[in-house]
Amino acid sequence: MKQLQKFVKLCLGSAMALSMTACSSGSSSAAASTTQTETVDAQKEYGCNAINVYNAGEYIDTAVLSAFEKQYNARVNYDTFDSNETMYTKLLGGSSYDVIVPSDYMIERMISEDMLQPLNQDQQTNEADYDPAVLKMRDAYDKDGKYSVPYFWGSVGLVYDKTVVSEDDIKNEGWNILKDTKYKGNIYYYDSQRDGFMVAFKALGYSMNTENEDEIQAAYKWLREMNDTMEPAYVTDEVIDGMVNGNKGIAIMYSGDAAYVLSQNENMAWVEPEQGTNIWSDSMVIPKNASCAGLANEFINYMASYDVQLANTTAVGYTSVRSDVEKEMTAKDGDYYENDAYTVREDGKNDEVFHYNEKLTKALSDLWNKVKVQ
Amino acid sequence: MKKSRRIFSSIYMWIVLAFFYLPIVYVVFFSFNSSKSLSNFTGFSTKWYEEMFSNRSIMEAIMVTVVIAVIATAVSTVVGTITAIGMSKSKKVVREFITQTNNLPMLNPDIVTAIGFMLFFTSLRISTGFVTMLLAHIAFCIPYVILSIMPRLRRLDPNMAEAAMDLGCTPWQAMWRVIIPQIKGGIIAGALVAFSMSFDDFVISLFTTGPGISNISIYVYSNVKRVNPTINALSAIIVYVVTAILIIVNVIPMIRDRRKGKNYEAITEIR
Amino acid sequence: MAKKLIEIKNIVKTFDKQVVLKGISLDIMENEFVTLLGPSGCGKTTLLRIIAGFLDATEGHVIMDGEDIASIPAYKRDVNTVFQHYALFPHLDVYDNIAFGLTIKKEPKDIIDQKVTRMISLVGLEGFEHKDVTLLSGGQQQRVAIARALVNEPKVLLLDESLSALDKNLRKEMQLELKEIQREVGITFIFVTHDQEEALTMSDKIVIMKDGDIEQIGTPADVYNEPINEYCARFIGDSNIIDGVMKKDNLVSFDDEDYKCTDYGFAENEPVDIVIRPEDIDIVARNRGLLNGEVKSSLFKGVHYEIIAETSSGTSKTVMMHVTGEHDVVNKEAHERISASSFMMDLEDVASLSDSEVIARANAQAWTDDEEDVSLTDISYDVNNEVGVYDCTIGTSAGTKITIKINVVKPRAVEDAENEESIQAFDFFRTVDEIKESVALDTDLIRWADAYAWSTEDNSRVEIWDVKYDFDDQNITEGLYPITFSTQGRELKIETTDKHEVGERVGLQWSPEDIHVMKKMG
Amino acid sequence: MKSFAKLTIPYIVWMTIMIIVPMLMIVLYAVTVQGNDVLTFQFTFSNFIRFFQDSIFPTVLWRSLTMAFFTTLICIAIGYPMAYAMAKLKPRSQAIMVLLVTLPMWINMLVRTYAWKGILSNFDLSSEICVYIGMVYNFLPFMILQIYTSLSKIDENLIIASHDLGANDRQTFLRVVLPLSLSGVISGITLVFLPAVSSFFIPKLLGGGQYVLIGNLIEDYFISTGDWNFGSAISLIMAIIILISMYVTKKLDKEPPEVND
Repeated sequence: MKQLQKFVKLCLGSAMALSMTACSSGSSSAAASTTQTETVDAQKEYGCNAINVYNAGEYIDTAVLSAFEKQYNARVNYDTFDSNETMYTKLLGGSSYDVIVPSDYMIERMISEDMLQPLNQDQQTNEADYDPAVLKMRDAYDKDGKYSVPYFWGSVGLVYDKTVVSEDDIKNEGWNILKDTKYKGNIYYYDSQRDGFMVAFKALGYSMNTENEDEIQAAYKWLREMNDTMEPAYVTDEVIDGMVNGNKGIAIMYSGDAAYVLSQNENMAWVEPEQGTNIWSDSMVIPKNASCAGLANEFINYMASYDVQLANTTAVGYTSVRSDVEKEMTAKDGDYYENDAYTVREDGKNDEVFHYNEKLTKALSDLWNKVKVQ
Repeated sequence: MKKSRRIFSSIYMWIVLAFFYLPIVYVVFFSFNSSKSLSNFTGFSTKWYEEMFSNRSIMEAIMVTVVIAVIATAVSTVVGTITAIGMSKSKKVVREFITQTNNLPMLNPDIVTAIGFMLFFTSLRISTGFVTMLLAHIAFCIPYVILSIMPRLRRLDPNMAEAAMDLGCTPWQAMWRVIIPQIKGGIIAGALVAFSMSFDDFVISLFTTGPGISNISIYVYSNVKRVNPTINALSAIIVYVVTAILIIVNVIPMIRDRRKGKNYEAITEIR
Repeated sequence: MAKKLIEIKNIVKTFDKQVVLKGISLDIMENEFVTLLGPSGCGKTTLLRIIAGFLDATEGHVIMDGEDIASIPAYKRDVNTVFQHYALFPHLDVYDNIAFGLTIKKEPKDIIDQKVTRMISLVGLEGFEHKDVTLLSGGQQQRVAIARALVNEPKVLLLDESLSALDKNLRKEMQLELKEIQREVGITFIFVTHDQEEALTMSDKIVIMKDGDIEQIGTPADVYNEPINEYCARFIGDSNIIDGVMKKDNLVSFDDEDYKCTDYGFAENEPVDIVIRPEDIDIVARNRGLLNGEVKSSLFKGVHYEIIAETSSGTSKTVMMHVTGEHDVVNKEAHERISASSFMMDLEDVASLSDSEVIARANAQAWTDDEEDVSLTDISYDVNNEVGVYDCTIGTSAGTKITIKINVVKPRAVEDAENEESIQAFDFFRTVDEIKESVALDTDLIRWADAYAWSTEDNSRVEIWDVKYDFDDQNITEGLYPITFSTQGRELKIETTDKHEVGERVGLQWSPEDIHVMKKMG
Repeated sequence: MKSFAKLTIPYIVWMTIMIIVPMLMIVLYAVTVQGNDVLTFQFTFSNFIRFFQDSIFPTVLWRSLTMAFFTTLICIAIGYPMAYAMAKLKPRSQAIMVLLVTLPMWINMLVRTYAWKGILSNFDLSSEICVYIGMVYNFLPFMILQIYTSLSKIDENLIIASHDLGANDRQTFLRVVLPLSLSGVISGITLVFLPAVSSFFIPKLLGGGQYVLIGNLIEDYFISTGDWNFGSAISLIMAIIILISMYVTKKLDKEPPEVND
């Protein structure tokens, strides 16, 4: 079996070599800006030279990976997931990753289930540059960043086509516009139990961390009604191109994707309803069973660095966790100047951070499947 | 009247074929589009091909697909052949047991077979990845190999091996020199089926793969959420390769037949 | 005489420019059992299919009851077919197969039931009504096929090689039964076969076909006794067919002898074919018959013996076999032995002489003390393309060697002008052991002597029919032995109830009316 | 030939480990409580009860079955005439036709489905129709080839015999050709219905997230929700229903239905 693995690695290696040469001509600024850094030999330094990274889809400028590989003479196997739950299940299924990028509540859960290993703080050098708001959120689930380094943060809101949806309706109805039959068949609903229910809870004026059975049932009913009357399309990352092309009038989106959509299609507008929303952050952690923790720590620090954060936020539109990057992006000549969706709302009085709650999660996952099954 | 019916039926056939080839032609056509769009052809360009060849994930997915298909085909063909030969000389109970058990993965929906593997590997704490995917592929390929060899073995004179041994062959020689040459067609057919099953597999691969290992199907599945014209290029290349291979395999013998002067009118006839 | 039912007028059928029927005309009467007889490819099945309506004739007409039926599709014709492999519908049982045609015609259920039941009893399948047809025996399937066709009450029943799939006993039985059924239902049967026995047994009229043409039409007795040519004679019954010359009316000659006959009307000295049926020849004492012969074989056929007698010999050539003692060469160091014989060969073959040819002709072999074969690797000879004696050395890689002579000669063939044949063979050398070990001595002798016979007419190869020698191969000793190779002479087949031993010299006798003289074919 | 019989031993071992044990694992998971270790499992029927208690799950199951049923029906409706037309061609043209029908099957199913996504994005079709198009597209070749094989195996003489016995073209088709090709239709049904019931990437890719089938549900419980026990129970229920329907179909094959015209 070892032999076989070796053989396969050899094969993959040759394919990689082939593609690397082509990659190096990539246009990314990140690749360019990191070339001045000295190269490190990962094998010598950390005893291993390959890491498996598991991140959400559409969440990176892949050029930064090749740059990292070059700089550390290492290999990054990069996989993506649809949702935190998919990621969690995949880990349960025996997949071993070195770096994963879950959301706040999932990190809370993984810490409580003893699935993560502490970071080597000596290797983490970027904390000082982080947005204090992000660090405050982090401390709620991971005091002082023992296990995690933030990656992106943002909120959930509505992207709507100004030429299709009246601004008044949005302002007046907030989340409830998703049940406005005027827009029947014209809706993208985000296919995630957490976000899906969050919208319903907030529309009904409840907390998204509720454990109250009546409130959960009420939210479920809200969703069923929405589902039965509105014929929404349940999507995940498809929503990005869908809204860039203006296929539907309204979409529930993460602020980062929304920022990208707004930058591509000027008919699109962003709103975070007054009823409140979910403020979230995604962070990088290292699972207990990581096989190359040393390099993983290095990778996390690399991903938190100025150049890389700049490249990533430019490419995908999510809000950087670094104050300096965020400032640059929203400055007059920045990519997201006057882009409503880029700056995360910090003063919404109904806004909440989601916390892991086993009972709630379980109830929601079942109910969510039932909602989608029209 | 007969003539009009023939015209009608050939029109019908071409419509059905058009249905089959529409998406294939479409994807090949748009693989040369200069923009990302899948509905507007804005100009000819090969940039998606360039991008595809420089995309490491795609190249690795192709590599994984081919390597797994080749190994799975080789192993399942050898094991399947040996087992089929063994079965032909086994007691009925054993033969029935193997046949029935082999039917399971073929009759079961892929997804059931797939989760079976997944539960099995996780319960044994085997971390999923290339090896687990390969094992799963071998496991679902072998029944097809056996299935395509068994009928040939059944048609074989049961005394064939005995005759060979009577003439001084060891059992192994009898197998190599007498049985295998006669079931060669079945073995080749089995190997082809195994290869295409493995090459095209998605569901079982999805559930048994691990970090960093994707085959073409998984890559396509996890990358179709955004408009991604490199997938058009990848699809187009698969179309080219499959078409070329099938033409080589099928048309060359036909041309050879034609040279021998058989049925000149056949090809023109479908029109 | 019966009424004319079907008139076939000048039917021509071509497939892809290939003419399969060349203008067939034939009248078929009501209630007649007609057999179309001929080898496969003669067009008989094509003709049948044209009558059935499965094929359209390229030219000509099929007239039934005075009406041209060319435009009537198969399913509307008053004609039904029993197919070669019966073509029973595997998804229907016996009853439903038979009822098929009636159901199609939407006859009332009770009528169908009545008719089918009658048919089932006609063909003797009572109790099999609801059996799966695929599980029936060949004979039973045959009966279902006949019943299925007859139940529609056709005017004509066509049978396409319908008995060929049955085994011999069943076929005999079905022949009688078919004839019986035909008599009972009283309709016309057109039967296609390549089996002359079937044709003779059942038919009222036999139509012998060849290459898309009718050769002869007649009653079984007519075609048997008076075949119009060699082809018909061969097709009907076992015959002795001899090349001869018609000297004048009532006198025919073959093998240099004249014989009386009752035929006349040929030109003087016209070459003809002569038929003498085996059962018409009697065996009498030597010199008492019309000609003498020697019994070459005698086979017991149950009621009679089938005897082959040779009345004149073929072409022959005698050669000498030089039998020598042991001449193995022993190589003690290598523990090997080698043996080979000198041989003679035709000058014409020198050019194509190869190592393996030398080994074969010399019967060279080498073996170890343990009787393991050793390959012969070292063969040297220097044979010029002219008559002479040459040395040849054959050896193994271990150095074991033997030298033999290759005697290149100009062959002297024996030519027999009468038979238009030549034969040649060479003297040869063999050891006692080689002769003793031979499994098929006649074949080996032909090979060793390189015996070959051919027709001087067209140079085609003629089989060596006989190898004669006068030694006991198991107790042969060194010396010279003559061996005669000969081709086949005139042989006559005789059917007689008396037993005669092989080698017996006998006289053969027949009466002038037993000879039937036919015109030479095309 | 005892020595050859021994050749099956390695595969019997492998088969037990790689086919039987995984199947047993599904059963085991289906009847145990979530979160158990394999060795300390706690037996329960709650997963099955949960499935049938909530109308949602049977609804999805029913939807998948009807979807597969109609897909199969459409495949027969389109595939039969196609196979029939093919079988009527000259032998060489038949070979080319078979090649043309087979060729798309060699191209990765996902790739072909993905291609449809592009085409369908140009039209405003309901997600249900899109899923049907994808399903029929993917499974039609199987149906055509099965029916074609059974049609081309029919002895030409049977058709001639039928004409001979007075049946016209239509009657011959209904009473001889159709009943004899039924076995091909049946095996076509097996090859279409079975994967159609459990298909999950076609609805996912072409259904725009609006069309959930039982396969998607299983995928969801295994891949994202992570409730493998319930997922196993769903799979088991599906597998049993499929086996039953296969059994019924096979029975149909034995007794071809009466054809009335």
